[in-house]
Amino acid sequence: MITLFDFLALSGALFAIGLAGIFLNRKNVILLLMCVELLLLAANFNFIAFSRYLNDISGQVFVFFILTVAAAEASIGLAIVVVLFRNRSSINVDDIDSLKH
Amino acid sequence: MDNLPSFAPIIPEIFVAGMACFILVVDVFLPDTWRDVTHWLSIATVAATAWLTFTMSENAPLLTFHDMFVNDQMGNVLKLFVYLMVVVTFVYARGYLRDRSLFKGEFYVLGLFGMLGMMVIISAHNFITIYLSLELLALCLFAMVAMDRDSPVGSEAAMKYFVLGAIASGTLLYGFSLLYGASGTLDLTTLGMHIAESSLLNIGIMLSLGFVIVGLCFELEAVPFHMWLPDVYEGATTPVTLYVGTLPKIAIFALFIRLLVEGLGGLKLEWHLILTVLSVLSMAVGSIVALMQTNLKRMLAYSNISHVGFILLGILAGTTEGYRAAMFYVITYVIMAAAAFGMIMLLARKGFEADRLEDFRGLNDRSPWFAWMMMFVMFGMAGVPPFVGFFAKLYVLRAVIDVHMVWIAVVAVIFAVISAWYYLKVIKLMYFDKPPEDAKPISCPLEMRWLLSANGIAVLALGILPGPLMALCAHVITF
Amino acid sequence: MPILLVAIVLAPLAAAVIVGCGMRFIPRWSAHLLTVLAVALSTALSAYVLWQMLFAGMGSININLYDWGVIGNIHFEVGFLIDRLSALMMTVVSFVSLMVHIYTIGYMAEDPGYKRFFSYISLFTFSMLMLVMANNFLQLFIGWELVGLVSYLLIGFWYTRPTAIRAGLKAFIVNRVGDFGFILGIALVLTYSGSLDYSQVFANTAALAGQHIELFSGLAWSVPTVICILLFVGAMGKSAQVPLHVWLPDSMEGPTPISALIHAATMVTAGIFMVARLSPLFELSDTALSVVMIVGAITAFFLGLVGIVQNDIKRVIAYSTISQLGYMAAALGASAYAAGIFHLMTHAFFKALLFLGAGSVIMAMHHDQDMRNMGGLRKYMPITYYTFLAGSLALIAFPGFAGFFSKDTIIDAVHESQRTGATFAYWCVLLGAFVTGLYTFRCVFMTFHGKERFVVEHDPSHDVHAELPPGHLPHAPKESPWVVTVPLTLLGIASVVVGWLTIKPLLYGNFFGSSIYVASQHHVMQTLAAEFHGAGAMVAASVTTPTLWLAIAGLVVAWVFYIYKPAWPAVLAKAFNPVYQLLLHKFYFDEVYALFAEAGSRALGRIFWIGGDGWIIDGVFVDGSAKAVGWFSRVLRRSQTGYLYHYAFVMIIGLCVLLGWLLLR
Amino acid sequence: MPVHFPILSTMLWLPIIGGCVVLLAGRVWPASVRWLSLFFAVVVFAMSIPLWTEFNTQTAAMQFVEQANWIGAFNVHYSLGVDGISMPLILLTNFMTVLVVIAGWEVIHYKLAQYMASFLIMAGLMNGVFAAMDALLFYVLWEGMLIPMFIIIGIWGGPRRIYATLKFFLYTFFGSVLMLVAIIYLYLQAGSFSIAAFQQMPLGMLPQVLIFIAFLVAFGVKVPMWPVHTWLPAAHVEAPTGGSVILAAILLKMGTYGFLRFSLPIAPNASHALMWLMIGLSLVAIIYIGFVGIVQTDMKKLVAYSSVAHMGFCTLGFFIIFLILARTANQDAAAMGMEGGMVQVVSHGFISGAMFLCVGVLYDRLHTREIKAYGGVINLMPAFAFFFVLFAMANVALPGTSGFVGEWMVILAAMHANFWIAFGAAFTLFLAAAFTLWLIKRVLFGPIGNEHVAAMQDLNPREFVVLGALAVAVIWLGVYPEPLLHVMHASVTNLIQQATVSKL
Amino acid sequence: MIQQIVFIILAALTIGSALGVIVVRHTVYAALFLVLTFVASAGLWLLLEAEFLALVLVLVYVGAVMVLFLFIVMMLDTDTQSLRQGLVRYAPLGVVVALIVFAEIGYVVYSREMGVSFGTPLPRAGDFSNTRELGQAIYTAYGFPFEIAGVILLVGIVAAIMLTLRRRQGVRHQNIAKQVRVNAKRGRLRIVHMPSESRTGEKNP
Repeated sequence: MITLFDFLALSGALFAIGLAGIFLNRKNVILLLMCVELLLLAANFNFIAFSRYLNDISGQVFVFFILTVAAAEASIGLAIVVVLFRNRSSINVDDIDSLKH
Repeated sequence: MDNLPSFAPIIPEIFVAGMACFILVVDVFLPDTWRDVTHWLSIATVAATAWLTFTMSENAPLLTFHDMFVNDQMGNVLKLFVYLMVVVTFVYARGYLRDRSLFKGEFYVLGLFGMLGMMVIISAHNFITIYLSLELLALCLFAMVAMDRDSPVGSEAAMKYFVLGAIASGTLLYGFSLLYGASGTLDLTTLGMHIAESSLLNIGIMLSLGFVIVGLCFELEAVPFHMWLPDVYEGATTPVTLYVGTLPKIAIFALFIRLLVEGLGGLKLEWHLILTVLSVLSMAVGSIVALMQTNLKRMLAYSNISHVGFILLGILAGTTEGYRAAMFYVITYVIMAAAAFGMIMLLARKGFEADRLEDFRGLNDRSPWFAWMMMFVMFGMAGVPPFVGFFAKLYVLRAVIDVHMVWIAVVAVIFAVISAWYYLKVIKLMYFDKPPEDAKPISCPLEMRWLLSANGIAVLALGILPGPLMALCAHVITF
Repeated sequence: MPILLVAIVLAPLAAAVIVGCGMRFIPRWSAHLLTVLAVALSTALSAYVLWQMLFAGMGSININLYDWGVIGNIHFEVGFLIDRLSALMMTVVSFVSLMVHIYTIGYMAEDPGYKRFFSYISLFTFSMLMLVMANNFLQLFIGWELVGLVSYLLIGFWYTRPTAIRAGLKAFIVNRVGDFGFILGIALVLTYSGSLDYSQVFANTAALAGQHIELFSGLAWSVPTVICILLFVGAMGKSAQVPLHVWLPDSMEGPTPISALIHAATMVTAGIFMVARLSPLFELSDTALSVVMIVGAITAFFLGLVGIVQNDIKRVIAYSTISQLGYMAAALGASAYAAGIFHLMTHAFFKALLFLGAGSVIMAMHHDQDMRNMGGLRKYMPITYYTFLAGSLALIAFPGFAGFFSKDTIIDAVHESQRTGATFAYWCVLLGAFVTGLYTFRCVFMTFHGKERFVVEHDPSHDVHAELPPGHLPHAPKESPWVVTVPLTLLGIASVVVGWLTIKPLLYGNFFGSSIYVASQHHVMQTLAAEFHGAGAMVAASVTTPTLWLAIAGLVVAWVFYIYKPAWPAVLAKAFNPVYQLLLHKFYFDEVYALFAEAGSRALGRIFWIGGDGWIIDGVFVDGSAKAVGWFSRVLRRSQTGYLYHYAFVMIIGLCVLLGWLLLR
Repeated sequence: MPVHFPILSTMLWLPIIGGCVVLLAGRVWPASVRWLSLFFAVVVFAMSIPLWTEFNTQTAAMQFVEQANWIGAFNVHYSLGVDGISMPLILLTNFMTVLVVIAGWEVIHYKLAQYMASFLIMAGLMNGVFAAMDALLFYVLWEGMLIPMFIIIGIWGGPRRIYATLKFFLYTFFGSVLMLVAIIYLYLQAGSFSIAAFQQMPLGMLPQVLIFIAFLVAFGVKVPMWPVHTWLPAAHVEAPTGGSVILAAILLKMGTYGFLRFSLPIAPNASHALMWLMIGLSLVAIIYIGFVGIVQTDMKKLVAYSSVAHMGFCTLGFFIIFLILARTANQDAAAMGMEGGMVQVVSHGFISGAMFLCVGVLYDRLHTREIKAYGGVINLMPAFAFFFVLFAMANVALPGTSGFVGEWMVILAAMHANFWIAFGAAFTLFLAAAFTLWLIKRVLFGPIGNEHVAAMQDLNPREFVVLGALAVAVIWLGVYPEPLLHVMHASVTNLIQQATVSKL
Repeated sequence: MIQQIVFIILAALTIGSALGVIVVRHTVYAALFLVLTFVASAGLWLLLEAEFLALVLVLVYVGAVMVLFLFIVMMLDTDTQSLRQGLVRYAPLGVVVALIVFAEIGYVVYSREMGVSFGTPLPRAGDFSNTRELGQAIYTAYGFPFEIAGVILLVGIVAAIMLTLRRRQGVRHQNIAKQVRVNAKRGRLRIVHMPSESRTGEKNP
């Protein structure tokens, strides 16, 4: 029997992987955006699982909005990446350190 | 559908959304020389919104749209201050942006949408509304930070802000999802009731509390979730810094109240402790790191962090007086910060940012009046009476001492002394040093001069007569 | 009567203020005219008061002028207590002061600070009168300090001379050390008797006597003893008793009239006066009186010895003054207050005379004070010589001169005293007589007799005021003008007759009445009174006492060494070099003080300043904490690396810790 | 209480308004700045005289009371009033302000209007501090006063002024924020910020001790007491003459005033328990600083250190009362100690102000404060020398000057408590004499030091008036202190009453 | 039982490909792994009977957003360096942090108390349409958030345009109206008198 907690554990793993990815990756900014997507996916898993096991549709509604927002967010994120690349000719995370201390 | 929800409480939001779209369209067809139309139209919009909010305000809280939106007195007052600050930002920004060929409609449109986001945050009463409004605001802010497309630091700041903001919103969302699971609801009131009922301290709720607080504290810029702030302050153009760095605090304060007090009020004991730690950390890091900054905007960023520590003091007290104090602190802090950034914009010229501390050297020789204003602001931020910052600190200290946390009050005042040090450095530069040889006279639009003066004087006037504002805070926060 | 008394005090003050403040505007002659008139008025009125006391049967007067400060039952007042003791002192003080005023007209004639000088000495007269007329400790202290101030100003009168200003500073500070004890004594008086008014304090002596104070744990001291010793510490400062005498020889840097007025006749006797005035207190404590006697005796003998080797004419007289003050203190210690005051009076006359005579000599020598450059002056300035001689004879207690009566009485009194240390004191004062004879006549012989050791430059081209090497004079010494010689003569006459006239009433009559109290068991003066058969008889009896012969022996030795065989002193000095050096360096008091008090306190100050304030308080705590915060700031700043992954890492760590804490608690 | 002219509000606001007017005049009509400032200063001083003449010496109650609501949410009132303790200090403030304005007449060339305005504003704030009956009002004014002082030292100060001002500000700010915490605590206990309410409220021992320590830090820094005194020499050395004068004459007094108004009546048991600490610190200040004074080479530093030592007498006088009452139960002696301390407060205002003005006179001529640079000044400046010696004598507490009164009374009172305390206090007799006269000796006396000294001019009429006025004050207070004591007496008796009634 | 097997396969696929996202060498691979993660997740969502969202995930996310990602990756083409550089050095730390977070979440999951009691999911009725139910909720109770979401998308558009659309300086446009308006005699032709220049002047314009 698949229980709610199996899904929760799965989402927890996704979340952890997303977080680890964010600071493991030191080269490409776009990969950071992807890791953020993983985080959102983890949250979505939770919502859907709970929605299912609570027999409540609102969790799915939330996911619907999250997907919408994530799309918009991704577009802005990628736009920023483009701007960044134009300015610096690099999207290497190691290079983005002119603002510090 | 059987009946439509009441639209009355939400009229200001609708108006802003509509006007923002209208301005977006109008702006597209305006030639560059007519950009002032956008400017004044935006200001008129905000003014009209203020009028609407004012007329729509009712004493009793109104819930609408299936309890997703609440219109209450606290929200209205906070919104009015948001409007005020948005207008201030727009007025300050005009000359600055024009000098740098950034005087474009997008700034105003995004500013208005961001304002809409803040309005909705203030009124949000459901996790979905909270999340969406936060994202609305955040996306506007990301875009605004990156607005100066040709600035390498601007895009870098935007990138950092974006990534960290996305992590924070992911974390917040994860927290929301767990809360949803733990309570089966997305509504704050229901959640509050649920938590109050479940006498057992639920481990799942605890976990979700952790995620939620991380998300919230990121938005409020509390240590250790503050790392983006100095970079964004420094990287963004100054009007954007003003907008990004200070205004959202008003909205986030409302969010804190709604989420932590109304929703998770039953866990006061837990978040009280967490906020205590975060507050001390914020005050410490903010006060100490700001000392060695040479960039004024960066220094203000750290000063902001230390002020956040003080705002948290009011919230962590967990009493009505504490929330009032935090609200008073937020409002007055934003007023002071606006004046500080206004000063930077006042001194800036094309090709000269005036964001280094050095740039304030000898201001008293160049313009005694504005040196005065800056002095008011700096002493105000340092918490020296009779400026309003003092009363803000007094209010929060009172709140924590009231709950027998004298030790944290002592810690707070010690950090206040340390932070006074760097504010004094600014005053020292303005008054005790000679202006640089190549200092040019200050040139800026007249309306900005007047507004900035009013802003500076407000720092003093609110300090001499803090009563009305305090009474207002006391009037709107009654739980 | 009160107005009269106020006039006595205020006349010199008014003159001082007018002359002092109007210094730039008033003509030169008005300075001395005003002050002399004022002091003359004081003298006349004082004499009148004394006359009234002695012959018109006026009782003592105790009046309060105004409330200086009132705190509940504690009244600080300014007022006068006029009894025979104070009346006598007023007369002596104002008379000597008047003489000095007149003398100064001549002595300071050419000095640019002429008006200032008159202002000062008038102010001094005021202060001294305040002191002697006081009816309470506060006013006593006020006068006490004010005379100290004027003394300071006058020693440093020639303010361009580094030695003079240094001497002034030294005098003030050493006096302040004395005042340190004095004020503590006064404070104890207030504490234990609840008042500072003489009459009330004296009325309560019985209550005071039984009390004890625990200064060190477990060691109870009798309160009167502590009070009296502390008060006497004040007297030691002002009256130059060992070891606080060091300022007096140096004070000779001041103009000679000052040495006469302040540092011989009046101010230095304030301590003696004070002890006599407070005799009801001192009588309560045998211990304190023993201390007084022993200190006085040591001063009398040992500092007289120092006088033998000095070459500066004024310093010799200064050491003689210290020595004589020692005699007075010894008398007080023997409960022979009257003898002490009597010696005070006679000493005032003859010591003023000696100083003024010395001043006359110094004028003649063009302000050269070294006796080695003098000699044979007798023929140039006869009036000075004879008056000086009279003073010297009085000083060595030659029978018939004023000093004889007073000093002999003192020696007898000490001899009679049964107090602890009396035997030691007796030997000191007795041998002191020899020493006195020696140094006094050494001075007379070196100055007035023998070869002329000065050189008179007859070069008319030499400017009169030009600097000449020591011992070189622009023209031959000559007798001083009348303003100098008249006071000399008057004082000379006084030095001879005053003893004859006053010994009987003052010592053995009931002159002082109730103003001096002697406990019945301390009957020294009664014993002496029994042996007293008149002044003439005393003179006649003196040939049987060792005192006279010792004094004469001193005189003879002086003659031998300085007239008969002038080479011997050097030989002797060589033979007894350690002793000679010891005396020449005044028992090394100055050196020790310079090392411990001056250098020591500077070293301590530097330790406190640089070490305590600079390193510890500022360096470690104030700037140290600022530095620490700054260091933290720099370090924490580094944590803002600019790398996105570090920022994220901090956030995630925050999240982890937060979650962990929430779950584990 | 009859309706009367709001004299205390005038004292508070008129100088501030005057300051703003002067600032404005500096832009519009610079020539008028001096006279305008003098006008305001004199008017304020003249208007404060009724405080003295109309003062009822029979009562310890607050007089000339004004009351209005200020911050309703906090129950804060704008309430002003004076008693025998604060009234003389207000007069002192206004008197010194007049002198400072005159003293800055020709000396200040740079930003004159701002200079004058700073002093006027500060005068208003200081008047307010002494008149405030509400703790928050007190605190606001207390802190607000740091600002003009900060500006004064920083703009018109010497070469190391930055260090000095920062040190001054942060030191004092640190002290007072702790006081703020204590005040808030008291407010929460009492329900109002009224100082009178604080004084009447019962309080446990631990809170009392903590509150006392918080106040001690605030007031101790201001007084300044050893070991938190090191800001004072730095600030004095760098401050312009006027700044030093106000700093020494008034600012330090606020610390002692605070002890009387807050520490003693609010935390009497703690004051009693910690009296040895206070007495010890006072004695350390007197002796330790006395030695430090001896080795100073900078005139202002020397005077500054002497201030520290003299202020030790004030605190000694205040806290000796417990010991006196414990040992002898002699109320009068206790009152003597306290009044002695307060007379010392007033008199030190005159004397230290005068000393700094004298140093300023020298500085204006030679532009150095090094003692070594002088010598033989009396040859050229006899009138100045007269005043300098007079004030130096007052500084060493010579009878007949005001400096004597306080020290005399405190030493006499201390003897009632303990012989050794009086013994320690009496050290000042020769320590103060040593460093003050050493200064006089090196600066005034001796042959003319160098050619710079030889060119010095004697006092001009303006300086003469300033120093003369102070000389009159110093001598008047020394010869006849009774009027001042009389004014204080009722309040002091009441204060001792309050301080000795247990609040536990 | 089949459900469980499917779950295990899909879950493994999700986790594995998510790991792949963060460890692969090339950004394009990472994007493709992400696509795989989404697809596997969509499968899992189907298991949870969230059919509409599963479709949306594939259509919108994989179809649009991931393509956008890939597009940008290709466009910027910065993969000169391996993504794995430094990975090994920081991997232990990453693993530790990830494990901590996972342990914290897992601890809660393992404890199985979330506050409300979860029953087994109700079986759906035959005519149950996930899409209809969702649509009904969105357009009634969630109308307000829906409007906000719209605004967010608008902001996304505005921002993206603002950031990336640029009118380049120096680009030659043809403005017909302007061309027509030109007065050839006065506007186009200008007679200039030029003095003859030396050759050296030509070298250094």
